[in-house]
Amino acid sequence: MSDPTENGRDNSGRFVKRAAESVHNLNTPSEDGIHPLSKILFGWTHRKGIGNIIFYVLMVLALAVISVDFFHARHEYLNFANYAGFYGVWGFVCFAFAVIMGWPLGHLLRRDENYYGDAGGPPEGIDPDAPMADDLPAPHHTSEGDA
Amino acid sequence: MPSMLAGLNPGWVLIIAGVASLFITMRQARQVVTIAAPLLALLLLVFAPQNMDLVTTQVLGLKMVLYRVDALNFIFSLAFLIAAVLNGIYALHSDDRIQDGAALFYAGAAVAATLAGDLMTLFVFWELTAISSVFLILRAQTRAAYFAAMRYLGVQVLSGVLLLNGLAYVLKSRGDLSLEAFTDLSDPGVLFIFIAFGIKAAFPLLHNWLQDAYPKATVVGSVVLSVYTTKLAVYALARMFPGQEHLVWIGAIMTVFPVFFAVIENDLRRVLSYSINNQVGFMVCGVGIGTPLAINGVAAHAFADIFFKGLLMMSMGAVLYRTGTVKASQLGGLHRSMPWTTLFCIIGAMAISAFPLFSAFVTKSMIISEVATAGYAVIFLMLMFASAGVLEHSGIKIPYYAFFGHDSGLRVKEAPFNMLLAMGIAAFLCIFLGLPALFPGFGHEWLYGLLPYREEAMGYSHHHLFSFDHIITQFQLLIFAIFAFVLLKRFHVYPPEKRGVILDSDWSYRKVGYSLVTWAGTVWGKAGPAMTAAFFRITSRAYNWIEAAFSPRGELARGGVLNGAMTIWTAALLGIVLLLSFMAVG
Amino acid sequence: MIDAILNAAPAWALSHAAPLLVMVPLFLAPLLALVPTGRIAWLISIAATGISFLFALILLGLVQTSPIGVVSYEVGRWPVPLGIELRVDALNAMILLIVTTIGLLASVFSWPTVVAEIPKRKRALFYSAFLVCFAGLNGVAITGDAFNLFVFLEISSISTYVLVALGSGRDRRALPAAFNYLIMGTLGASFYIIGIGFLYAATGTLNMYQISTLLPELAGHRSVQAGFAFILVGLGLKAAMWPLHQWLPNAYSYSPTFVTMFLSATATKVALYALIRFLFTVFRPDYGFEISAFSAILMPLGIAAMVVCSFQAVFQTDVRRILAYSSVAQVGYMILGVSIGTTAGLSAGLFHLVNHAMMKGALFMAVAGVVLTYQGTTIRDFAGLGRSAPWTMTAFAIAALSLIGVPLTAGFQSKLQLGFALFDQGLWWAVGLVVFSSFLAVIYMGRVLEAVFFQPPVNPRKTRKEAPVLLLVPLWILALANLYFGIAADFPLGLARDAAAAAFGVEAFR
Amino acid sequence: MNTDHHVILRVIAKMLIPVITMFAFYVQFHGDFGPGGGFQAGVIIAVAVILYALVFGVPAAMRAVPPVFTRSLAAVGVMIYAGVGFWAMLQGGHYLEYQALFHEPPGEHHGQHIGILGIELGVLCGVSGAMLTIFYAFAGRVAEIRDEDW
Repeated sequence: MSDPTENGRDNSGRFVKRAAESVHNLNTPSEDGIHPLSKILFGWTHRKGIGNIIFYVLMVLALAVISVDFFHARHEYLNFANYAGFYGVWGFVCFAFAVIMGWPLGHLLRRDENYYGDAGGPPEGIDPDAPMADDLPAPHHTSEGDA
Repeated sequence: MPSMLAGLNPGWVLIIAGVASLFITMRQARQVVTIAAPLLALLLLVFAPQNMDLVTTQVLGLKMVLYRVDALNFIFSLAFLIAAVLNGIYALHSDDRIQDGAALFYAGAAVAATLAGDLMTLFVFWELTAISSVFLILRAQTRAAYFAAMRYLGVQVLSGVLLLNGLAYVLKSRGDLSLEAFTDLSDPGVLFIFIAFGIKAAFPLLHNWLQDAYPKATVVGSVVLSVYTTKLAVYALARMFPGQEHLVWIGAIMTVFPVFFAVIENDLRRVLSYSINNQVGFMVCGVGIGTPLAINGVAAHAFADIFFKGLLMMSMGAVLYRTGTVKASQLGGLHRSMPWTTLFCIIGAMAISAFPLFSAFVTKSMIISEVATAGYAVIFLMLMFASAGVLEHSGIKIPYYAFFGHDSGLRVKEAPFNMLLAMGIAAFLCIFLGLPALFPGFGHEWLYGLLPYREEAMGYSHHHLFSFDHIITQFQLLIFAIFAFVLLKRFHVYPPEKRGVILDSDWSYRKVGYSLVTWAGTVWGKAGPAMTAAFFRITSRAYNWIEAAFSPRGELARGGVLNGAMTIWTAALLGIVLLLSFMAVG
Repeated sequence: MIDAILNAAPAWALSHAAPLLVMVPLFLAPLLALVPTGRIAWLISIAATGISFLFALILLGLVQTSPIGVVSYEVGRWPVPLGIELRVDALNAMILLIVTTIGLLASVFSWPTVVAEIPKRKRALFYSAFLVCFAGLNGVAITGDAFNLFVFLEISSISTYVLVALGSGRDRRALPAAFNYLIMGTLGASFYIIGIGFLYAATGTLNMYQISTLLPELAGHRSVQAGFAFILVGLGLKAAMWPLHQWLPNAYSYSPTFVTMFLSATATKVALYALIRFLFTVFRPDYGFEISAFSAILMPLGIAAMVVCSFQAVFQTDVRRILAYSSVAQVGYMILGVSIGTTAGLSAGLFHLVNHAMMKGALFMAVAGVVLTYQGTTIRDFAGLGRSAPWTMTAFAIAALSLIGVPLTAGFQSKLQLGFALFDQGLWWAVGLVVFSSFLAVIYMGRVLEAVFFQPPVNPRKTRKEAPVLLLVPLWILALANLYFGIAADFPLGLARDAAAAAFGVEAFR
Repeated sequence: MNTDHHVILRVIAKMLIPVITMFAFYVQFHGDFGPGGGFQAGVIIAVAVILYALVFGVPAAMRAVPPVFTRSLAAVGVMIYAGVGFWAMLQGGHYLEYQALFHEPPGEHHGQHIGILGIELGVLCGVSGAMLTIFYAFAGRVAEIRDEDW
């Protein structure tokens, strides 16, 4: 990249050029393959101890939204929904149940990837050189159409 | 608008464009067609007069209404057409005539089926969606996709055959094939139609073609597929079976069971396929309630779903396109290299999870509210469970495992610009549809204004939608569910993603059925040759006999017994006729 | 469209449509014997057939708008028992429309095939014979006089023998075929004229309508019955009713391709029309001898034709012979429909007649295109043509599917109607045989289509070469008509229903 | 050609042919109001030419009455016949309605007279032309098989 300041001295084009450059820089991944925009948008997720922060922030938020129920009565058609904390508790229980059921279900239902025998070689009449869905070696890296 | 254009069915425009683009070899021209045709169709639809039979024809004494717009099918076809535009943009990077043509044709057939004014027309385009969509799966050109496409085609054609069967019954008992809703499921014809619709809507145990086929389609293909077939079925159910109580239960079960499968599924496009199942469950449930507000909810939720599900599919497609895989176990940390995709995916995830200010919040709540109003306590709890489940698999699992979580070390390019553009527009719609009406007709009110029962929708919007209760309860549900995720992760109770396939109801025909066939084949292999030999002996003898009689060397060609003597035949025939005439009169 | 033509036509055209339809081509035919070159003759024959086509449309419109459904024209203004009456009702209006439409399409596409198959100095005469034949066929269909019908039948037949014999330039076997046809055709015509003699002896008139009004009192008369027998056999022979069809396969296989196309779509149809006219209008289907002829003669023969000739078609190796045997089988369908003896049956038979003209016309036209570009009519010659001549072969395939009776084609519609008519009379076994015969049609057309689309060309140097545009346009008109009338069958079905109603009952006829 | 044996034939034929032709025209015009007419007259004229061909040989006859002429004659005959019909039509009558030829009131028969004569003329031309064409076609045919192979 040539020195922008050299050409950018012209007072009319200067600002536009700077803006264009910054947009360009924002969309050009650095050497390590990390997109500059990602640093701005999601850089905070790499901070040390972010897990704890999220955990505690969520806990506080949860307590906050549920505490509302104790000061504010609802009038819903289904009576049980009016109990304080119903939505929160039900949401928590359901989520946890669905996830924890993943353990036994996983043992029960998970099979080898080639269980049905269709991940192997191609059948007759199909191009044997065509790539498998599973091991497409990022085939389009060199293709056109990259913005 | 000129009357000639008014009769032009938007679906047919897409079908013609689809056929045309099969033959357009120039890539730029085809790109223009794939974008311009849906836009033209959109214009035609928007300006089409409503509630009148625009194109009719008569086939074998059966009146077919080929094109009729009303409030219910308008919103569905509008969503289909907007989605067609987005799909066109999303597909711009690929130069594939068959894929472009099949996608347009498929979209067109779905729109034409939606705009059909009678069941026969619906059936015709119903079949066309099945036949055209299979190419989107086949174009992946893998062995797994080939078999999945064949299974998919089989199931879809089965649905068509059942539908046709039902139509024959209905035509006999009711005398017409109008779109008047059915009430009595005990009529065998109606039951056939119900099951036919059920297959396409992926009712429980009839659902597995969806998770089987969609993840194996091409990058663009699964985006296109996720839009049409199931929503067309939802439209058909809303049209023909509103208030059918069985649907409430079927829908509720549909929302619940995919949640468990989605948790353990490793293939993220397959997770989204389960998510389609789950969202369609909400709609089916709403159809079962059948009240105006519920039907509003169905239409609105289908509209919103097309875009947030499409958006999620697009983001996974982009990941597949860049990395070559969508296995959760192999992905992670992609936000470093694909921030835009990550951002759009998160927007889609928030929309599908029904965060306030996102689209599902303003659509799904109508259905759930009507369920509660109708007093279905268990159904209500199931839908709430499903809402938490949606958050789990689509809201958290998809973005977390693809873009965050454990860093897979993959450093790829950001998705192509056209993909980002399509995702951006879809993301815009996901947010726009969920916004409060800052001024009339803005945000969700725009969508509500298109619904079949506008006044009920507006009433709901004013009194309930953005009420404090509604928002706070939704936040309670969501925040506690997210908290549960964080908690489970923290204590390592969350099941890790593992490679492997998850058995589902397709196991019954892919494994048991296949084994049966193999077994039968072995038996046949032993008993067969003997029978075949006998059969061939008999047939060859028969063939020799027929050949001796009919072939150019045979008896008949030589003139039969009386060699070459057609004159004898003539005389004989004359004699017979004379004899008969004389005898008949006596 | 017919209304528009009626409005646009001048008064003289309306009042003289019936004689002009026949006389214009008959006047131009000798003129063609005088013109110097074949190309001019070709253009004149297009003009002549086109004019006849317009008059056929006018006549159809006049019949449809006429309160009694009949257009009558007394030649020379001689009153009926003395003079010849041209008499058009819904039945012959339909036949006239078919003959003139096919005639027009045939003469449009004929030029390239004539150039390839007919020696230069004979081309004008060839067209002359064609116009005579065309005029004769129209004359048969238009006249109301039984003897005049014989005259026109002979006019068309004799010119047909000539046309068939002219195929000798390509295949010498055309000469014996034409001679055989001549003997058989003359036999049929003689039988017919003998039958007319018997009727004349009994009734004292030659006008068909007058005969029909006089017959009820004479139904037990021996000479009426003898006349019936002779007419049935004579016209049956002309219509290629099994087993009197044996002139047809050779005549169709060896005549010039254009003649085959024209004859297959019109000649047997017109003879069948004459047969229907006698069976339903002159004689009445409630006479005892006719009922027994229907059930004991026509129905078994129709079914035998359907099955036997389909089997024979299965084993042929020459595409034109396959189609020729298939034609006899299709005549079997029509005879079967006629033999049911109800309006539904007759209209089904007539409907199949219309559709068969469309599909056989298209099939033989496509074959003509293949003969023109690739010289050869065996199935082996057709191998791989799907690639080298996709347009021709796609139209061929459409017409073939229609012949088989695939849904959404015209052939399906008429077989459906035939099935309904048979069911109404409880003849389910005949429906089964119709289906069986269609299955045989799948086999014999399937053999050709398989060769066309799935086999590699025998001669790999066969490059992409279509039939000329002049042939493709009429071919595709017929092929698309097969598709269009397969979906919207209202027009031909309405024609056939009106025609059946007109054939039945003296009231409708008068 | 050795013609010595046929002198009488040739002389007689030369005398007869004009008479035959004359008789043909008598039959033709007599046909208007008695037995006879165009068909018979046409046959008789053809007979005159055929006699000539039999006596003097087909090539000579073909020089005198060329095949092109006979063919055209046949065609013209048909056209004359049909033309009379069209003439009646042009005059506002039905096809072949003689009464309309000269717009006559009923009772007058000029049109009938001329009409039938015109028709008969057409028949004469047609029949004689066709007879001669057929005769030439058969007589002018060269055997494809040599005589000794019969």
